Amino acid sequence: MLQDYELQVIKEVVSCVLILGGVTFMFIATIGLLRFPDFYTRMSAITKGSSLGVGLILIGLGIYFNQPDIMLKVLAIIAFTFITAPVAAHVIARTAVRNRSPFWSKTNLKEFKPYLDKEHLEKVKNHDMYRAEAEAQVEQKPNGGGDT
Amino acid sequence: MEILLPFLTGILFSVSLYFILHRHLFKLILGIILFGLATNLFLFVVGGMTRGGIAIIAQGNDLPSEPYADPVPQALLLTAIVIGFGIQAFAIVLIKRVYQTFKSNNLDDLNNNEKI
Amino acid sequence: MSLFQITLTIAMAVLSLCLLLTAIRFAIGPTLPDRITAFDLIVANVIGIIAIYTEYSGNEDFLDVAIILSVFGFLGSITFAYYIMRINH
Amino acid sequence: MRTLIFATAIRMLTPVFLAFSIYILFRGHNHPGGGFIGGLIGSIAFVFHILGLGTRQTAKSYFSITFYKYDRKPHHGTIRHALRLLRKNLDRRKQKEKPKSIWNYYLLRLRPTYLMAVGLLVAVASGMVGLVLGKPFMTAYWVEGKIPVIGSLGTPLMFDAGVYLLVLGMVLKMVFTISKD
Amino acid sequence: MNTFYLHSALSFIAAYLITHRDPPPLPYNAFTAAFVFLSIFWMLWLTTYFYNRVYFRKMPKVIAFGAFFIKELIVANLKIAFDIVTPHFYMRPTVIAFPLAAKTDLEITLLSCIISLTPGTLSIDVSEDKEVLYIHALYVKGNDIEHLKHKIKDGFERPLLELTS
Amino acid sequence: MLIALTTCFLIAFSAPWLYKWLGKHVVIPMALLPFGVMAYLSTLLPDVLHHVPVVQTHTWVPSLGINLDFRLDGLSLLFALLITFFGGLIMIYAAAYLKDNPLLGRFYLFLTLFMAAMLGLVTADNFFSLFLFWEITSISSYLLIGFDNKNKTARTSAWQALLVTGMGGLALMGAFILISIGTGSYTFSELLRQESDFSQHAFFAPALLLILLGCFTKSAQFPFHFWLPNAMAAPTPVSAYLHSATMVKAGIYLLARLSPVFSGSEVWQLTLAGVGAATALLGAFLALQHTDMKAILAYTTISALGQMVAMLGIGTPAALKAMVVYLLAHALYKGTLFLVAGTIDHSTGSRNLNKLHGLAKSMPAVAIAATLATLSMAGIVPFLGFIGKELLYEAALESSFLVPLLFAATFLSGVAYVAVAIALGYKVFWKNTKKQMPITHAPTPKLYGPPLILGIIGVILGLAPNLLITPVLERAAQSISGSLHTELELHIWHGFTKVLALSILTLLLGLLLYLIHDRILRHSSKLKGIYALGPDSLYRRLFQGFLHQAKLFTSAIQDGNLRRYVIYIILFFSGLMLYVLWFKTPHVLFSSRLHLLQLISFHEVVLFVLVAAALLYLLGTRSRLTSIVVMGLVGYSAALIYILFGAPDVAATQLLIETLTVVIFVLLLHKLPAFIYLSHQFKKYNYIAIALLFGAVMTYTMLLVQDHAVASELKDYYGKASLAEAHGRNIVNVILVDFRGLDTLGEITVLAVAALGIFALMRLHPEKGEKP
Amino acid sequence: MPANQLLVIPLLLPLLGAIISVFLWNSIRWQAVVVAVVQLAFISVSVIMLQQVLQAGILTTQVGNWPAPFGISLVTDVFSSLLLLTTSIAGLGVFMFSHTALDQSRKHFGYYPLFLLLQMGVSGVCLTGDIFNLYVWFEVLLICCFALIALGSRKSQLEGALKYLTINFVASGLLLSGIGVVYSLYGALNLAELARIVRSDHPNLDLLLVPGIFFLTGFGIKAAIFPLFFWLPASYHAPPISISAFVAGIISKIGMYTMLRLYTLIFSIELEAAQPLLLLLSGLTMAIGVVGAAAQVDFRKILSFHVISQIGYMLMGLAIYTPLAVAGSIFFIIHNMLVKTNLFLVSGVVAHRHHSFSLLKLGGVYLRHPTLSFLFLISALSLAGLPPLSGFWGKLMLAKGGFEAGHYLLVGTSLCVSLVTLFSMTKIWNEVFWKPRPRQLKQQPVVTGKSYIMYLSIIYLLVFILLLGVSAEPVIQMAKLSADQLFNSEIYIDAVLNPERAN
Ligand code: NA
Ligand code: NA
Repeated sequence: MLQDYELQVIKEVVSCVLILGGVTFMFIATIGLLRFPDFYTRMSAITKGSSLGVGLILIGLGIYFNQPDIMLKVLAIIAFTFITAPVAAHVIARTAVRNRSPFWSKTNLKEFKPYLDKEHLEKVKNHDMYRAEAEAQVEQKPNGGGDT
Repeated sequence: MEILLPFLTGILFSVSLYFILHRHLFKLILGIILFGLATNLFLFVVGGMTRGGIAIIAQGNDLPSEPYADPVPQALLLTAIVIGFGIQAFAIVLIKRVYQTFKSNNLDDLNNNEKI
Repeated sequence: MSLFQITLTIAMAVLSLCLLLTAIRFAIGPTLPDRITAFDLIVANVIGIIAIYTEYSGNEDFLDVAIILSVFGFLGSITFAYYIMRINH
Repeated sequence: MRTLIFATAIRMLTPVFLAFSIYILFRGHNHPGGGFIGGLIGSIAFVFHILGLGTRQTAKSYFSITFYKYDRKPHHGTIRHALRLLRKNLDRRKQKEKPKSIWNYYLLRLRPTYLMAVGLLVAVASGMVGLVLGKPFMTAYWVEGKIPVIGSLGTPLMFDAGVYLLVLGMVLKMVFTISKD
Repeated sequence: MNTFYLHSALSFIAAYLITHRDPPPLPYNAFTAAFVFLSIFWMLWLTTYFYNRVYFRKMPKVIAFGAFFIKELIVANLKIAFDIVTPHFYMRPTVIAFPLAAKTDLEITLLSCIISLTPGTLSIDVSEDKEVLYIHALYVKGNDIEHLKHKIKDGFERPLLELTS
Repeated sequence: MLIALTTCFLIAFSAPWLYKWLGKHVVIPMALLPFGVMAYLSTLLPDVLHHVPVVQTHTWVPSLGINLDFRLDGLSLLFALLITFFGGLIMIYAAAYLKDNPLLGRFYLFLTLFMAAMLGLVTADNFFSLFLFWEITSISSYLLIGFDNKNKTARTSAWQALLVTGMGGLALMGAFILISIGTGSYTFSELLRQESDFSQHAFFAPALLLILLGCFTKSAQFPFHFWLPNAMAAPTPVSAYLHSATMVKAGIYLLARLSPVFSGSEVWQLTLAGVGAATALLGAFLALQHTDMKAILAYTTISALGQMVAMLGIGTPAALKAMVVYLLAHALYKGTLFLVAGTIDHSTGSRNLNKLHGLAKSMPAVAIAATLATLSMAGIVPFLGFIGKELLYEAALESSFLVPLLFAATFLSGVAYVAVAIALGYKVFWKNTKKQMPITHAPTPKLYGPPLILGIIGVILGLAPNLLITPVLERAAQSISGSLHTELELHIWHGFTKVLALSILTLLLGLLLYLIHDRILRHSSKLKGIYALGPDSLYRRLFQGFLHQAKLFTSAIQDGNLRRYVIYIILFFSGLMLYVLWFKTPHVLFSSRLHLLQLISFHEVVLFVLVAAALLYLLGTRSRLTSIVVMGLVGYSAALIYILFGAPDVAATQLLIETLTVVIFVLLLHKLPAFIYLSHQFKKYNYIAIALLFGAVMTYTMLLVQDHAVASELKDYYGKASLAEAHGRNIVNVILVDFRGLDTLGEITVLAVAALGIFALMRLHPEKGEKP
Repeated sequence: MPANQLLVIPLLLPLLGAIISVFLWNSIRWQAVVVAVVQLAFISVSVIMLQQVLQAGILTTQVGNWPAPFGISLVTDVFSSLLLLTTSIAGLGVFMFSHTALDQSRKHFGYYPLFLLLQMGVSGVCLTGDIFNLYVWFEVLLICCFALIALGSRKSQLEGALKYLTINFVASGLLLSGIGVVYSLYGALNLAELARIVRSDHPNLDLLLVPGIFFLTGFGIKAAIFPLFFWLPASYHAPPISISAFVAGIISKIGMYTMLRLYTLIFSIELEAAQPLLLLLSGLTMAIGVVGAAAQVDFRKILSFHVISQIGYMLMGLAIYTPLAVAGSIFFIIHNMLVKTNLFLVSGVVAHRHHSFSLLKLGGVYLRHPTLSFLFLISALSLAGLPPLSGFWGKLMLAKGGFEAGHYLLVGTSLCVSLVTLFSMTKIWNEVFWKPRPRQLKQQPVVTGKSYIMYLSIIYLLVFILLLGVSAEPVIQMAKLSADQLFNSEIYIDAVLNPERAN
């Protein structure tokens, strides 16, 4: 009996630690999302932060329940998250580039130039330039106009 | 949430109706979808809300463990959601065809049928 | 209230807060990809909340929804990406 | 949207998603899930496929079967002809043919509309079982014994399978229609 | 790959058979799962010993690679977390053009996914000729792009290629 | 009776085919029919004369008390004989009149149909079978008036006649319903048996008024007389038959039929007498204003009808006698004159009194017929018209009320008739015989035969009134008065009485009037201003005004503005609901829900804030894509709510559906035109108010219902039966596929249809020149 | 097979037919064969069912063999059997018409399966004994209508479909909410069970008006009563006649059927409170309907607006709420289904030959197509309620019921409305049939091809209309029987909840 009780306590403590860890990562990722200067850096921050966070929470959960089918589900979720998150990140990042989302002004784009040139995306270089252009566009359309 | 949800649903109804009353076709479709959602929530709210208890009989039991959520509104809701989906999908496509055909997204341009 | 319960409550609260903060990013944008990313994070947050809630209620069946969400949560991003690509080319 | 990474990932994942959807379908009677959710998952798998690889590719990979055939030559006996056909169609499907091959082929397309009809038919048929046996429409009949994962087998499960097929067909029909435009 | 599917399927069936006895001979927990998995692994190894051992050679490597990856994941995550919570940004974002040794679509995809998953790096796109992978990296030590490329090459690409070959 | 009617209807409907088959010989069966029926009726004559009404009953719709009851008494028989006899003559006449018209078959169809209906009308005992035939006469009259359908006047006149008489028909229907409710009887015979009871009934007065309305419209009484002159657009045989001899007398018939029931009422007496007299005067006056022969005849007909109505109003035995005799006399001479007018029109192409003269030479037979008829009309001895007029004078003078008016009406119209008769009989045929009118077609026997016969009958009856017709007329008068004591004896010579003096005076004044007729006509145009206030122009204005207002009204409420429709609906719903919530149901006890506040946890508040914020954001955003993402967000939040309250299946479905909706949206939107922002602009604040009202009503309803929610029996049952009987642990799913599988079947059908619909919507493009 | 099993056939028959026609997607000829077979079978089943109901009283079956308040009940009484029979008769007529009149392209895009599924929806609404199931069948019916109204994607069709969809979607939302309220307050969905509950001393009886308003609005929209009818004139004239004939002829009455069913069964106890409202609504509905019709100059639009005014008549029976008046409503529904369908078909033939629906562009039909003219005339006069045609009987019963109950004003209105109906019908006759063809259109040739089947469909329906008028007695008796059954809800409750005792 005592052993069971101890096992329970250990499980709870491990689970707590993992969950809190996971939540912390999630939280930090969220702050990153708010704080980071451009789309790409935000993307970088959250893809991992959230994946890791969710993973930790789920593992904590799996350990707490300690049942094979729940473990299986947990593994499935983690697997799916870890497969889908990078793919999604890639797709969105690629889209953002093609959509001429601005890079942070401090970004080093030297090696990216051939790509941008080839795809006729020369205008995407850094934030400041983009902003100037965007403002110019806004001036052309005084009524705002929404998206396409 | 039991007390918040009626208000939330009410807001949803208001917003959806406001959109339905908008002359932009796109807003109309948004309104329709939101109205469906609001209706579903209405059904859910009045159907009785039970925290946590799920209407699934656990392995080894013969009866669901009390308290459990009333499965009937859930089943009705599921059906309603699906039906709503069918209709909304149709509505979206319809709006797209209206756009294409009338070359306008202004609802006020659609008043030819009633002209005498 | 046991330690575990407290942990769960805290976790729930923090995740909810994350939800709100993410919503702020969503609101300020500035570009559509930003919003989509925020949306992705919201999905991840929801998965987390469901996980916590599963423990909270002790009912494993909620996890199934989390699985579904983990599989298809990114369909939204993909679709929007698809859309942006289609209109640009 | 031609992106290699996404396309490859989706190509790998689609069977997994489909398997997952069938799993959800069958466990629906005892856990969250069922025909509708399963069908949606299955159809969303195809939606991914369509987004990643295009409608045509999806239709080619999942909704058409190529049958190979050739006109029987005089010196080929009937049995030989049949055997060759069988072998080609079963075993050597992927073998590339030389330019002036005797083989030609026809495509058998599985239209989502038919999928819907089949789904509806299965659902109705599950209900008709009761009717045929003299009980009211949709009276459930169960097979004795249990099967792993699925649990008991019975007409309600068949009904759910019908729902699954219909939903699959419906979403596919819709998405094919929309995305081809 | 096929062996892996076989392995997994057998493991599931065994686990199912074991856990659905009444009373179950083994308790429901992670240890049982690991036990079953390893036993099936062992049995498979026995049966295929004489003609196909690739899978069994790779399996430890996969595990090692996984461990390395998890370590990277946590460490780098902490690094970013630090950057997030501290007021000043230490990052120096750079887009690097990573020359791919991986050739097949599957390899490229796996590599890019792993790179994306690792904090600090994000694969943006593959060039049309599948030669270059463009990676957005947050931290490039001393602006030494080559160093980063080597790190990716040695840490991720090579082990991955070993596994898939 | 039924057999006779059925035969009539059958022959009527086969007329077009008969015409196709027999060509112009179609007249033979068509004319044989009425004469055959007349013969059949004659066989019933002895019974009727012996006060044994012929009664037949055929069950039709007994559950509403409506049966095909026939009862042939004196009144009915008189009318029936008139109808069949005239019918036969008109059939023959029409064959010549419409010789070259390819639609002769249809003409016979309508005419025979009318005749059958008229026969049914006068023989029906059941209110509703009478009503049935009444309406058929209206419709066949409509079709006959508009027979010359290329002529716009014919069309509008037909329409007018139909609408006016249709209105009367509906009034009649209301009256019959009231009577049947009030008395429980459905037949006249039944009603007559209990007249005294009904007069005390609350429905007596309304039924009376409705009956009057019905009859006045049908019989062209003031102020509904205007349709009759317009109806002269019909071919002349039709005018002769319907608008002088038969249909317009249907109203008289019904008034006579119901006279025993209502005649005790003063309203009845005064209204009939007053309206009748007014109509008589008006008709006579207007007859003098026209030169078109048919118009003149129409107005004199109106006048005569007025006289008959007035007689019914007086209601004394003398008046009733006068009425029946005058009815017959009028039918004979007016029928003749119409036919004569038709023949003249047919032969000369003109009906204008001022253009016609001296036709006696070119059409002597017609001239004789016309002369006989006009003499009868003028009330000259020994024509039946004379007897009728005398009786009228007598009755008017003996009336117990309104004597001056009644007398004036009878006398003055008598004077006018004389003038008209001279104009028609003398001026057209005998004046200026030297200067012959050119005629295009010489009248054939079919054209002059019928009027001649009618005219001669008028003389014969005048000469020997008691010989043939008196018994029938007497029975008729008895039917009207309801007592067997009304006896009738007709004499051509009463001796030198006051009435005779009046008759002579009438003739003299009539001659005088004829002499100044031209002068009257010259001044008649000055009356146009008065006509503009008349009922005819009132009808036109009403008609146009109604159409105009209808158009305005409809365009105002059904203006194509979808938003307005939605607003109507929402206001209707919200208004009713507010009323109910405020006045009819217990109110929400907010104090009792305070404990619920404790249950709210942080994440729920966050969820609330999130959704609310998302909705607000949605209101503000102008980007289409962002809207969709926000929608997805709201949907996902809803799913989270479902999870928090134990509905994982619903949550999963919601998630998947939301995702798919987004996919559909996005797949469709990329080819749309640019997103132009359209603000609400107009009435934005109204919309906001309505939306808020609706939301508030729904919220309050939810709170109220939450307060009163009960535990459901279904939940327990499903909980128990799910595993034990339905072999499933997921109760929701078991409900979906087993307990309530039919819902799911319907639901998947919806999906299938949606897919098919979407497919058709996207792929099927409108064709050019497609079929409607 | 026991008689009770018959109940599911009207659902299965069209459904299976639709499935088979989807399998035969590429061959519309075979689809037509399938539809024809289904229609004939449907009529026979309806006849048998009516017979059974007349003999054995209310028939019920429990879908899935679950006992009454728990499973879904299918119930049929005289009213619903009668309605199904009428629907099936009209269905065959419309099918025959569409066989020649509808263009091939629409048939290639699923006209037949949609038509069948629409019929399935109608059957479902008529047969179900469960309030949520009712909602489901209504949605089936609606989505079929959406699809059919939009089928072909002409401008007016799209516009009509959008309006139809939006407003009916709102209606469905309100209905669904109402169902939620009902379930929450009374814990039941089965109509018989609900009827039993509202007749017991349930604590929530004073809240019955709340769901009552939801249903009044929801079904009021579907039935197109004032002021909720606006979608109808916006959409019913838009699609090809083969579609609008069925939609306008049948579907709007289905909403009325539901109102009659629900308000006699469940909300009868609150009807006293609602009666003034219902009287007002019925009067306004009929009046505004005819006024709208009077304003129109388009054949189909006139007919569409008349649909509304006749809905007013049907509502009148419910508002008066005496057995005779309700029987009148029932008779009127049956009459109107056939007549309205037929008139639409006539307008279709006219337009087929003369290329227009506008009264201004039509004319001369009387001389060119006498048969058609008389076919129209009889239907039109029947609609205007001239005896002995079918419209008269319904009008008579309603008027009598109204007078008996003392609603003189309403009856007066109804009679005036009937006059305006006559006006409209004769307006069409004057303009389309009598008036010579407008001169500027003379060069446009009139289609003279032989289309026997179109005529046949009209004559076929007309036979029933004439029968309904000339030998109205059996139908009136059945209508009265239906009304009796509606008024004695105990029979219904017993038949569903205690099938043993009821037999
Ligand atoms: Na399910
Ligand atoms: Na089951």
